[in-house]
Amino acid sequence: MGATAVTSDITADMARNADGDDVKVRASNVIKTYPGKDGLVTALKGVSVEIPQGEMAVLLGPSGCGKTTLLRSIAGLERPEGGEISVSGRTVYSSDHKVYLPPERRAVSMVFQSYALWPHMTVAQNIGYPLACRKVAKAQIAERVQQMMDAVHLGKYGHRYPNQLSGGQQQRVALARAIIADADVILFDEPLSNVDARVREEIRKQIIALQAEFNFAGIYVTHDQVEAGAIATKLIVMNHGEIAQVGRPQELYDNPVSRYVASFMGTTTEVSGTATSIDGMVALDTAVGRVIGKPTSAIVDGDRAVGVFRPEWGHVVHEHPGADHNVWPCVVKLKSFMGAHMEVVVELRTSSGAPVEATVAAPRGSGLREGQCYYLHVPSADLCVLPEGEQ
Amino acid sequence: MGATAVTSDITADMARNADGDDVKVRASNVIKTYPGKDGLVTALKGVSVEIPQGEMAVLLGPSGCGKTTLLRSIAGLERPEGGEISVSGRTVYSSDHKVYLPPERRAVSMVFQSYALWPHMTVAQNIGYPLACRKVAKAQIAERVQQMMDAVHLGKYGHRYPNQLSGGQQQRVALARAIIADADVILFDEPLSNVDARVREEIRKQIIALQAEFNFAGIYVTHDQVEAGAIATKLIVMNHGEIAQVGRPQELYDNPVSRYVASFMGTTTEVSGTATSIDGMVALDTAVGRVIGKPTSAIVDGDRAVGVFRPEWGHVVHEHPGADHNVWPCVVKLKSFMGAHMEVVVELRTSSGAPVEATVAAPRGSGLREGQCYYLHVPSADLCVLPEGEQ
Amino acid sequence: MSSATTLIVERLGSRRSAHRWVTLLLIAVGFLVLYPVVRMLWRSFVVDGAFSLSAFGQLFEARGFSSMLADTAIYVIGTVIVATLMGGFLAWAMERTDARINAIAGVLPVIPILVPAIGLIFGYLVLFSPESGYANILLRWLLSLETTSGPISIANFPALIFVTAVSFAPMAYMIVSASLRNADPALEEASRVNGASRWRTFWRVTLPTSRTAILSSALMIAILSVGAFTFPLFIGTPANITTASVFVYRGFSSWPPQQDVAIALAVLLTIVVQIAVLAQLRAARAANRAVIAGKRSSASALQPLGPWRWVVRGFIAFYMTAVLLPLLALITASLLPYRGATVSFDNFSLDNYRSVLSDATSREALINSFSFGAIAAVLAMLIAAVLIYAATVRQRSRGIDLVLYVPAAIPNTALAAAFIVAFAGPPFNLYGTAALLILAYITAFLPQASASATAAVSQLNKELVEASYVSAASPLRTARRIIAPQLLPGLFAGWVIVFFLGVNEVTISVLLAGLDTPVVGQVAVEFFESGRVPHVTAMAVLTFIASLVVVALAYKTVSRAAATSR
Amino acid sequence: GSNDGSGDPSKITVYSTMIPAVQEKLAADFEERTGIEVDWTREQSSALTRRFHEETAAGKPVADVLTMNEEVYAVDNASMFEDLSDLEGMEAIPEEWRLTDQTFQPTFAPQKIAYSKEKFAGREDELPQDWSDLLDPRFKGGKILFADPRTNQELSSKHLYALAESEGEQFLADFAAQELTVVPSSTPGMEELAAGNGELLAYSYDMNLLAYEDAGAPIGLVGPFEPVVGLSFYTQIPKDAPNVEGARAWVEYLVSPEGQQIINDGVGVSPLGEDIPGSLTMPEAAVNPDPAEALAKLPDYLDLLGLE
Ligand SMILES: Nc1ncnc2c1ncn2[C@@H]1O[C@H](COP(=O)(O)OP(=O)(O)OP(=O)(O)O)[C@@H](O)[C@H]1O
Ligand SMILES: Nc1ncnc2c1ncn2[C@@H]1O[C@H](COP(=O)(O)OP(=O)(O)OP(=O)(O)O)[C@@H](O)[C@H]1O
Ligand SMILES: [Mg+2]
Ligand SMILES: [Mg+2]
Repeated sequence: MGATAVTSDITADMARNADGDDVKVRASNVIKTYPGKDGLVTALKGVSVEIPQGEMAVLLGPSGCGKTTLLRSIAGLERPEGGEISVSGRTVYSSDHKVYLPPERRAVSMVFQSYALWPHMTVAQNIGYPLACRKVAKAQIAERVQQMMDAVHLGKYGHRYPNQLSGGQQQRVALARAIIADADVILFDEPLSNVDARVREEIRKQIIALQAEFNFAGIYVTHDQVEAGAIATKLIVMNHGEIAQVGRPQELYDNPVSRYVASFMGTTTEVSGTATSIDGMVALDTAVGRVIGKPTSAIVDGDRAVGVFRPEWGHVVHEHPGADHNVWPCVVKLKSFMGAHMEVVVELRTSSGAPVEATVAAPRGSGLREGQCYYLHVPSADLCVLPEGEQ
Repeated sequence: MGATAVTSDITADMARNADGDDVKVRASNVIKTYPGKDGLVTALKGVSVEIPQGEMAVLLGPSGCGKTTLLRSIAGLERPEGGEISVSGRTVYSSDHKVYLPPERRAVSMVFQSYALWPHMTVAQNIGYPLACRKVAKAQIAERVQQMMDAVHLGKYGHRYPNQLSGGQQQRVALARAIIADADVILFDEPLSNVDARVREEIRKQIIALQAEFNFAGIYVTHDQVEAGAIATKLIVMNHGEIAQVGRPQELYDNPVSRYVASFMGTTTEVSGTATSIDGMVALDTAVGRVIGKPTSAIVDGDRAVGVFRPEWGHVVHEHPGADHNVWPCVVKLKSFMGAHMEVVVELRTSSGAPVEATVAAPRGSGLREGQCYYLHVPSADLCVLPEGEQ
Repeated sequence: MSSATTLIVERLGSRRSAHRWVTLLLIAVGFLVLYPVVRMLWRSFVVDGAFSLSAFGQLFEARGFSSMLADTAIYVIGTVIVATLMGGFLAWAMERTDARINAIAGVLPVIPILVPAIGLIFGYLVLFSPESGYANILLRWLLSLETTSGPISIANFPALIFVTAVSFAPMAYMIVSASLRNADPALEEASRVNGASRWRTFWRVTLPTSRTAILSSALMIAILSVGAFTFPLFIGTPANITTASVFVYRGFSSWPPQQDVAIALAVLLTIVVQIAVLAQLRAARAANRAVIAGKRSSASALQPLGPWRWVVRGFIAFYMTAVLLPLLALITASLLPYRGATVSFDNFSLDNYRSVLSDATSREALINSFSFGAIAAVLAMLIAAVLIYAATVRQRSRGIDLVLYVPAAIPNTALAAAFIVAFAGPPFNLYGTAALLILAYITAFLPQASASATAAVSQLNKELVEASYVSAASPLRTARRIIAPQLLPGLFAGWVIVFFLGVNEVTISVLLAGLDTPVVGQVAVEFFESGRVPHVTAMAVLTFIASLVVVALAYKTVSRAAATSR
Repeated sequence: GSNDGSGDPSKITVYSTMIPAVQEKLAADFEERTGIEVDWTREQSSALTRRFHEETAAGKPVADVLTMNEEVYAVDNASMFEDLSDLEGMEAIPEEWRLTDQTFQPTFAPQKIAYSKEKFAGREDELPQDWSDLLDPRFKGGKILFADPRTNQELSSKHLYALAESEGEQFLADFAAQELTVVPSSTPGMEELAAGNGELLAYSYDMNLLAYEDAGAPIGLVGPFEPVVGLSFYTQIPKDAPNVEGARAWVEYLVSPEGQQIINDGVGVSPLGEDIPGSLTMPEAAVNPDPAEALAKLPDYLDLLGLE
């Protein structure tokens, strides 16, 4: 039987994908500096992003790259030095026009990394606060709060204080509080870094479900690439106050434009060498011989370049696979159990003598044993060739 | 070419596997209570573990199940109320014989979740402290510290203070400090919960390498099942102060004895129904029809039981796979990008009307679209049938 | 090390003996604090071997008892409100808003502590005496007033409360700013992004979350103002204000003495203050529901205040003026032959300093006060640190808290009298010795030392200590190498406070200082009573400057030792 | 002496309320004559008495000689002190200067009223001539500084008693109606006066003036007015004094003409009268009310004065 299209198809897609005309957050060329120990630290070096309604943009990057600063600038908690920010079409900050709206006058909510639940208020009071600030009638607040608590499965916890809740429950209160006021834009600053892996998965799904229901534009900060991939409709990888690459998670995973983005999207193995173009592919002369892969950004012949592949793009096999390139004899150094698969670290012999290590995913039950010899094969269509440069 | 055995094989295996006769930590029937708000909280309800030299036992369990308490009881930082603990064959605690050795007199080291580096000492002083406490000569300390710093790739950081290091570097200092004194037993309390995903992987590998080199017995606490699986030679799942299951990670992943262990080892989908045995397998009558699977613990005919499978045990296919059981038509609700694969949430139609959701891993590029209909197949050899009861 | 010494060190360092030492210390401190009090109570309430409460009857019937109660209530409540508001507001402005002035953030709370109470009071008297006060003369000129006195008088309740509050505000500042620093600024930011204005956020979030800190600083100030003596004596007397501490002082120091009445009042105060302390501990425990779930944002977000910024800065400047201007006036006065002398270069001279420094007794007094103050501060901090650390480790703090905070409720006059009763004669025979003064200082300032030590100990990370044990370090080594360096900066702050309190102490010194052990407070009073007021001002300035030097030197040493404990 | 280390025969300790300038001179002269070193301490009378009393009660006596102004204490505790009758020169001291066998007064300082020379410049005739002048409306409104009677209760009550006897109790109420500025005691009062606050200080003594005259502060004294009371300096030797012999030598020196001259020169009245150069003359109307009676009345006087 073939796949059957159902009617809900289009609606569901609408909800989670970008509607190009309805941009909810637009930041152009935002610059923000902080006074540091020795002179100024530029946290944002002219960052531009656009997030349409219903989209979830994820900011991914290492500690200190400026993720939080961008979020806080959009929320109005920091005042940038340059650029322009608009929320729902209204300019909330502009360095040229000297506009700066304080946070309470922007239609933006935020979930803080530390939850920032008010310890002196009950769960219901915490969640109802944004409505109270907007002068909603008491009875209506009570009703909306109850709905919201039900939506995050906290229906019976209204009278508890935050310190009487588990981490995951606190997290959900913070979510409910951010969502209840029906802001056009909700910002999430590493909301899941404090909760159990188990709870994390559950809340992550809940955020996706809530977005489908309330249709806000979201910006989500994390430095966990798995979480980023799972939640993003648009992934923004940042590096030192600049945007390194923007796109769908799959694009960035499969076709990173730099070693930096590649390594940030998951485990990689790298071999470096000198590049030569052949038919839209690139050949690298490396310590493990000739490596052939696809270029994902401009590579100049004769330059140093790096071949990059992910664990599951490589295959460790008992017999020589017969391909005429990207096949290396290897020894299994270490096998770790990773649940669905095994992660295998293999050592490739090199011409120079210093061995190269590669990390490869192997299916369970493939019978690999530590210390034994196999072949590693990486199809050239999978292997990316990237310019050398910062990792 | 076939796989070639190399000589290092046996040695490597020796190092990482248990040597049954040389038990380094033995805890029997350890009981520990804390005064709580309303009466006593029993953090450990009679826990027994044995960890031989060279093994890495991982304690896995949700927050509050008693992992830290067990570790601290072994280290001597807590004094249990009952049971017996011996380290390297020497009784360090015994309720019957009124023995209690303080931490400094047990041959145990510990890595703390917060690193617990002393901010007023340099990296070298931090690492050298355990030797200084053991009255090792100054010159020898300097030498050993340098070796150790080299081993954790911090060779040039000896004169820095902890606050001048990144999280990952701090973590490695903590590791070096725990290992330098050559303690027989090293305890790790969630050592990686504060570092970036990227760094975490690197340090995890380093811990494995250090264990191979120094051959200590390790106990490692975590609540991340991926980390647990990757590092454990023996996995101990705890539940409310008791041990739920012990074994190799693969065993617990494939053949959990309870729903609790199953769900703790990774994402699961569950269908519950009434059990009937057939030829060593169990058939369940559920809302989605008859489900056949293997029992991993005793199941009584006619009792309620639960069929459990992991995402990668299920297959979402376009055409009916032809099997005569465990095949269900389904609709794809949500697709998330998880790096190497896609995670797909599908909805199964049920006789009762309330839909059942299942989470399945699908290979990248399998062409599944949200909202469309497919078939879900779970081979009965993979599906586990477990008693109902606490999740 | 020889094997014998090794053995001894090991013995000392073992857990059991560490335990024993702490118990011993607690007993010693308990004895030091409670024995004199019990001896004194015995003397007052046991008449001819029979217990009698007649002293209370006498107290309630004493002249002016009810108006004294009223004055005390007004004084304490007024001071608590004004000082807490002042200190709390300064703390909020400096910790949470862009009105913060980085340059003075560190010294703001310390300066008023450096200025001795007696110096501050003289400064204010010099500024605001009705006819010759510099400030009054200036104001009359500025406002072209025709009168020869006024316009500002400080012989009234508002002025008394204000001057006391200026001096006590740092207590509130330190407690509240510490709590603000520990509180997550995201709590306030969350309120802003959820649509609350700056002021709504202040009222609905900042205030309630700092409630515990505000309450405990209010209590601290209440205790201090119940015991405050110098302010009500000098400023309150002309305004016919008698607070409990002055009442007790009169009871003790006037002749014929009304000791029993004074002691009865001291007992009453002790009971009230202890109840307040217990209530506060309770409240602090109940309200201890801070949620610090996860990683704090690194940003130390300072709220922009817009134009209000300058209003708030104006207040900070006003406060600084309220502290520094009297100091300037004091210095000016110390250069003049007598207080009414015209301010002109002809009249300025260092004669007052010369006579103070050429006088052997006052020289000796300066040296004594500094050494006694330093020693008492070291010992008090040591005792407080050890006991409070032990209390946190054993999680059984009530007894220790009580012992350490009892002296807060005993007026210094009563405490000094109790010390004479208990320790002057056999078997101790400490009368007139430096030891007696130092012991009395330690006892009197234990509460302040404990408050600082508690703050320091609460910063100490338990895991850092445990990490030392699992590294095979003995408790002694752990105390020396890990705990002490961690505590040092916090304990130093406490040392500075106790040191100043000791150097500037008057009430106890007057009763306990022996002929061979003169101290600044006692000599100053002697000067004052022999009409040598200019010498008192010179002495106050000298003390202030010398204290600054001592603290700066000590700070250098400590910061070198603690340079790395960031 | 009964105490270890305090029986040094070459040294005595004098507790005294006499002003430091006089003390210093006395000590130096005495030392020169006898070779006995003098340690002296000066405090306000009630504080000094209190200190002495505490030390004695604690069995740790320090003072060899006590000179203070508390009549009641001296009388009530006469048994604590040595009999002074047999001392050389004591027979020359008139009976009325000898409170008991154990206590005598080497000097008497009549109470006067201090005034600011600046404030009265050019109108010296407006200075008060007797107590009733203080009720003049021109001194209304904080111009009179008044030493708090609660500080030195015995002396104050004697003074108030005498005033009430001679002027009538209403005088005190009228006096209070002048809106007095209360100062803790007479010495800080002098300070206020020197600082230009107020015009008159009730009351002060000749000896208080010394420090201000040296500094050039414009303060003068008027009086004494009838009924005259003043500071009596009661002197005695404690029975358990560490160095009774030295103390006896000191007292003999105090009653000697040389001692008397130093004590009284310009500041006090000598019991030996006009013979002593520089001694003030004893006012005719000097009264000495019974201290116990006066103290008993003190609460009433405080009420009249509007003090708590
Ligand atoms: N209030 C501040 N004062 C000074 N420097 C700051 C401040 N806030 C941030 N910075 C600096 O700006 C840079 C960007 O910081 P930011 O907090 O945005 O990083 P981040 O990407 O959110 O990191 P993390 O993952 O650790 O949260 C860093 O170098 C940081 O040190
Ligand atoms: N000092 C203590 N006082 C009272 N109860 C305690 C104390 N320490 C632990 N407990 C309680 O004992 C139980 C076990 O705690 P433990 O810290 O061992 O859990 P854990 O498994 O390490 O959890 P986590 O993953 O959150 O670290 C919990 O219920 C906890 O609340
Ligand atoms: Mg951040
Ligand atoms: Mg734990």
